[in-house]
Amino acid sequence: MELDSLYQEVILDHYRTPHHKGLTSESDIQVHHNNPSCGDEVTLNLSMRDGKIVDISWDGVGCSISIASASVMSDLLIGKSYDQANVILQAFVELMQSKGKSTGDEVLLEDGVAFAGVSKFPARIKCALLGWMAFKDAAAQVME
Amino acid sequence: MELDSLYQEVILDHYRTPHHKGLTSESDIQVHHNNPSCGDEVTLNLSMRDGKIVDISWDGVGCSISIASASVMSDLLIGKSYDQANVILQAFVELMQSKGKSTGDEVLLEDGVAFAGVSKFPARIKCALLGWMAFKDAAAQVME
Amino acid sequence: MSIDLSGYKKDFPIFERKVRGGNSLVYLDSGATSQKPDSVIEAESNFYRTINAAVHRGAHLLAEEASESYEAARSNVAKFIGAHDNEVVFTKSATESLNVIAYALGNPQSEVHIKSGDHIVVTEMEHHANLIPWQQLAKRTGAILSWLSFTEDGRIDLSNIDEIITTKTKLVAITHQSNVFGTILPIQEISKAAKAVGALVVLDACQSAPHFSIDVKELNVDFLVFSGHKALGPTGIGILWGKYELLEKLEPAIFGGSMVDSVTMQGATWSSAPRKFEAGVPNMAQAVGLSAAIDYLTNIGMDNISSHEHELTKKLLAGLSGISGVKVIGPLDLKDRGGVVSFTVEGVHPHDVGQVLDQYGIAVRTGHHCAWPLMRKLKLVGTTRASFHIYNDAHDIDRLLSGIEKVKSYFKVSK
Amino acid sequence: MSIDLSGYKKDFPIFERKVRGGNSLVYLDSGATSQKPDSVIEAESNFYRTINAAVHRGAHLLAEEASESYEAARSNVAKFIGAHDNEVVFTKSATESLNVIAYALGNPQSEVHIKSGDHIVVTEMEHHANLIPWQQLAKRTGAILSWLSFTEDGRIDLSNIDEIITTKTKLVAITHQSNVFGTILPIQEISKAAKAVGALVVLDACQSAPHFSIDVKELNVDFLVFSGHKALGPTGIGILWGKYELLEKLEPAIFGGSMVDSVTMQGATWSSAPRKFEAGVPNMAQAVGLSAAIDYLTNIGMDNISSHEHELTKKLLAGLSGISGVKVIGPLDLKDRGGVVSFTVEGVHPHDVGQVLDQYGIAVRTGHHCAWPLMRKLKLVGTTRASFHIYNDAHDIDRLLSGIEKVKSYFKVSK
Ligand SMILES: Cc1ncc(COP(=O)(O)O)c(C=O)c1O
Ligand SMILES: Cc1ncc(COP(=O)(O)O)c(C=O)c1O
Repeated sequence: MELDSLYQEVILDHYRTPHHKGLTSESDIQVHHNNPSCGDEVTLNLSMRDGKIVDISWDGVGCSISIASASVMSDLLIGKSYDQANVILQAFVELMQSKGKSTGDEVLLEDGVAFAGVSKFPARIKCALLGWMAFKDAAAQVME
Repeated sequence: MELDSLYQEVILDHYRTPHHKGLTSESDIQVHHNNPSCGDEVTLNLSMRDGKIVDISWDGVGCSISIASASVMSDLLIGKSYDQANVILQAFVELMQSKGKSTGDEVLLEDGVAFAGVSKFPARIKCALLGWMAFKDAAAQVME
Repeated sequence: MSIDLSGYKKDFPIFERKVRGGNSLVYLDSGATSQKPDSVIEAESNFYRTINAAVHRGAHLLAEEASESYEAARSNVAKFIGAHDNEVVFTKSATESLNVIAYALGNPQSEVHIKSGDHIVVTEMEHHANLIPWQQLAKRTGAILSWLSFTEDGRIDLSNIDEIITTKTKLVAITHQSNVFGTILPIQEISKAAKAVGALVVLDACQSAPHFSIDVKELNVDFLVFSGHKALGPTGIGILWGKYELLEKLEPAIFGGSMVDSVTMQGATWSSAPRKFEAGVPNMAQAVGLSAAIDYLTNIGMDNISSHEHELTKKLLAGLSGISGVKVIGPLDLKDRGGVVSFTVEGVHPHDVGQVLDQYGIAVRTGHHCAWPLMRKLKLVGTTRASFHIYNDAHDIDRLLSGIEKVKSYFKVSK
Repeated sequence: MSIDLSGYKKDFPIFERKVRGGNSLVYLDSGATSQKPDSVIEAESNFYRTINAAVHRGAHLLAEEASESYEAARSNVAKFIGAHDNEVVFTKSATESLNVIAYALGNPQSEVHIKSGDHIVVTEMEHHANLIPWQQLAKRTGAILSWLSFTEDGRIDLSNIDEIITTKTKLVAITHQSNVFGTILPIQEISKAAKAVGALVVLDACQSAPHFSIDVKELNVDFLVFSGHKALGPTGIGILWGKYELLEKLEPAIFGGSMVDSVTMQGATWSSAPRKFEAGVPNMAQAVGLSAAIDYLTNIGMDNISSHEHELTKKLLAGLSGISGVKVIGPLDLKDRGGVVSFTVEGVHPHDVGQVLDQYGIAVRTGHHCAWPLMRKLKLVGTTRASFHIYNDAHDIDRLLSGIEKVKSYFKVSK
């Protein structure tokens, strides 16, 4: 069923037990992003040291896609350098814009490739990007 | 030709040599009306004594229909009582709204019946009414 | 006693298409926008094909015919809501209508206007379109915005109406039917309270005018707005009704051609209502299309339409009550309730509910429904909403109900 | 060298009808509104028939498809004027576009706004739509309105531009092509003067965008507006283009759903441009129809269209110069001149000229053309105006010229 290409098992697993959810007390910056068309919200704490992402924690309300995506995003980016993180972010954004034509770079995106199917559902792309955009914003502010 | 029902000879005659055109110096009231959709304007002076219309004079720019109609209006109403004038005014307004179905009361309207054809041209009804509405406004203000 | 409107569905060409999964379309999103019958689509096309010209501007035949159709559309709308012709203003949408009223009332040149310290009253269940323009008006003028709240089951809370609507209140802006709860508000009661303190009443009839018969005089309001596109009409056309003597006291909000009495480089004066509120070449084909929609609606009969939707609502509420984990957000009884049913499915986000339903050809709306403050108060991220019009039937409800079961199983909701 | 566009007329269904006196239609009123080709009418109908749903709001397939078409229309308009997608705002008309800019620039919350004592510059040949909103803005803010005048033959008078556009000038609002004279204004020269003093430039492209190729970057302006209905598109759709960084600095003017970032009962914040300027369910079918019009125009080629209209203008000017008592109001030469020709017939009021022409099936516009200050300055009550689009041909000019002879004989003009 077409639906299964959207809701991959990996996504549903991350949705049920999201990683790095729950805000840790320490962070360099906290940002709050939302998706005004559906009301989803995410708050993200980011800690960086020497241009490296030391920790990401987040909390929020959202659909399976947005929760799972934030979970995968934090898994992927914690421990990476700012530059590496941007490469991964860029790869994920491109996957989302691929209209179902890309399967994603598994080496770079790991569990993130499970979101390939989202790109066929234009209304859900914003859900998948919510956590990532919060990270992008937070990191850019820290690096300033 | 359909056009001839609009531009009756009587109308063209009044247009070429309008009656009571040119403002006289004395009047109880002066009003200025215009037709914003085509820019036509009329200024009307009215003198009344004991509920009777003693004099109407007017000036303005406008199309054949509006000029001729102001001319006929002043011919008809000078010398009439306020009540008589209102009866004539009402008859003229009804003729204009008749969509070509009325020929008008010749006893009441005299030359005014020449405007019967105007009622078939919705965009021209306002032209035919311009002078009449100026009179109506002026008389109502005097009677107040 | 149910009314059979099944013959009308074939007038709506959209139902000939297939949607996701090769399914036929179950359209349950008329609260957002309604589908259009052929007669409406044709009316708009025919305007372009046969009489298209700028209204009120030309001496030629097309302009005459276009003007006549446009003004006939105005009369038709007026009749539909029990108003006079010259009280009906065409806008592009209910949203524009509300903003026009807010700008006009905020202009100190208007004979009636809102001043610093005046109170503007709304409800906590308003659509953003009937909330943000008043927030902005308050901001511009120094007026104070306050609001009536709602009860747990989604009805208006009038217990403290005397504290909210006071002698300081100059304007009360309320919705006729909540686009989230489906509740129909007691307008006469509220407008009576408003009139008692000399306040004006603005009614948002977006969710009422398309579904049941309304009369502006009976409702005892001063302004009323709705959108054509929710009433089987075209997009790009809205209605602003106001009492004539009030419209005459207001400055216009949008300025341009065809609304003036006179213009110099220094300033301008206005023609009478409704013309002064319709600057520019108007959305003529859309007005004519809306008129065809009104003909279509009144031919079926607004009472038949509301009975029909009442039956569907009853069936849906009964069906939902039988599914565990599903909670209706809004009244469970049928009293003063229209054909809008919001619900949540425990453990599944509305967006995911909608997505699974879409896979089965069922189109619903999910999210905050442009009533974010309401959602915040309910501590909900959103709801799933089913809303009806004449083309819906009992079979649609069955498909929705079985769709919800599929949602639950897809997301392994245990309850 | 004339371009043959005669094959296109058959795409416009309105020419199949007969008008007054059983005549075929000679439509010379495209300056007021243009006729529509089948492809535009069909695009709008097909939207309703196949994908009608509220854009940006639903998770269902129809909503996805409607959103995609609507955004594709935006891109198409952007390409048409050399802009970025997110700089194009859909409104209902050029009139609305201009009012939105005026409200946004008048809002002290906007990062860029007009203040008391600032100068706003227009020209004396503006359409009311590009005059009254600025008069009102000046009134609201305490700014001062001044204007550039025009020469006897209807060209802009730039002799005193340094006195009019000064360091106090914050905004210059001008038309690209006069809807009375047909003159094309030297926009780059004027915007250069405006930029030199740091003023913003608003361009009214109502009479240019539908007739020749334009590029917002080359023109060096900050805002540009036009109406769909004059560009072979539907009624009820207008364009507001603004530089993105400027749009981001402005507060919206119309408030409601789908334009927010967040909403509480106390206040709201906005999404980015263009969304924040499009409150409510937009005029979706009309945007899609306009996109089809743009496809139709670009398929013919804007340069071909302007050459075609140039030839017609040349023929008409030559023909009119041969009729005694007829005076062209506007340039007699063809330099920087579009397909709009105004004229007077000595001894006959324009309304009467138009009426006689109508009897012969010729539709022209008569009156002040919503440029009343211009008429007052010329001491004219109005003019008769012929204006072209692709469906006009040399035969139409012949019929107009012989029609004018009939006007003269009907009203017994001796000259
Ligand atoms: C030069 C000019 N500006 C503005 C407008 C206003 O356009 P609309 O009435 O479509 O808003 C027009 C047309 O009427 C025009 O010719
Ligand atoms: C209750 C209510 N008010 C106002 C609106 C705004 O209508 P529109 O978006 O057509 O302007 C809507 C619909 O979106 C609504 O449901």
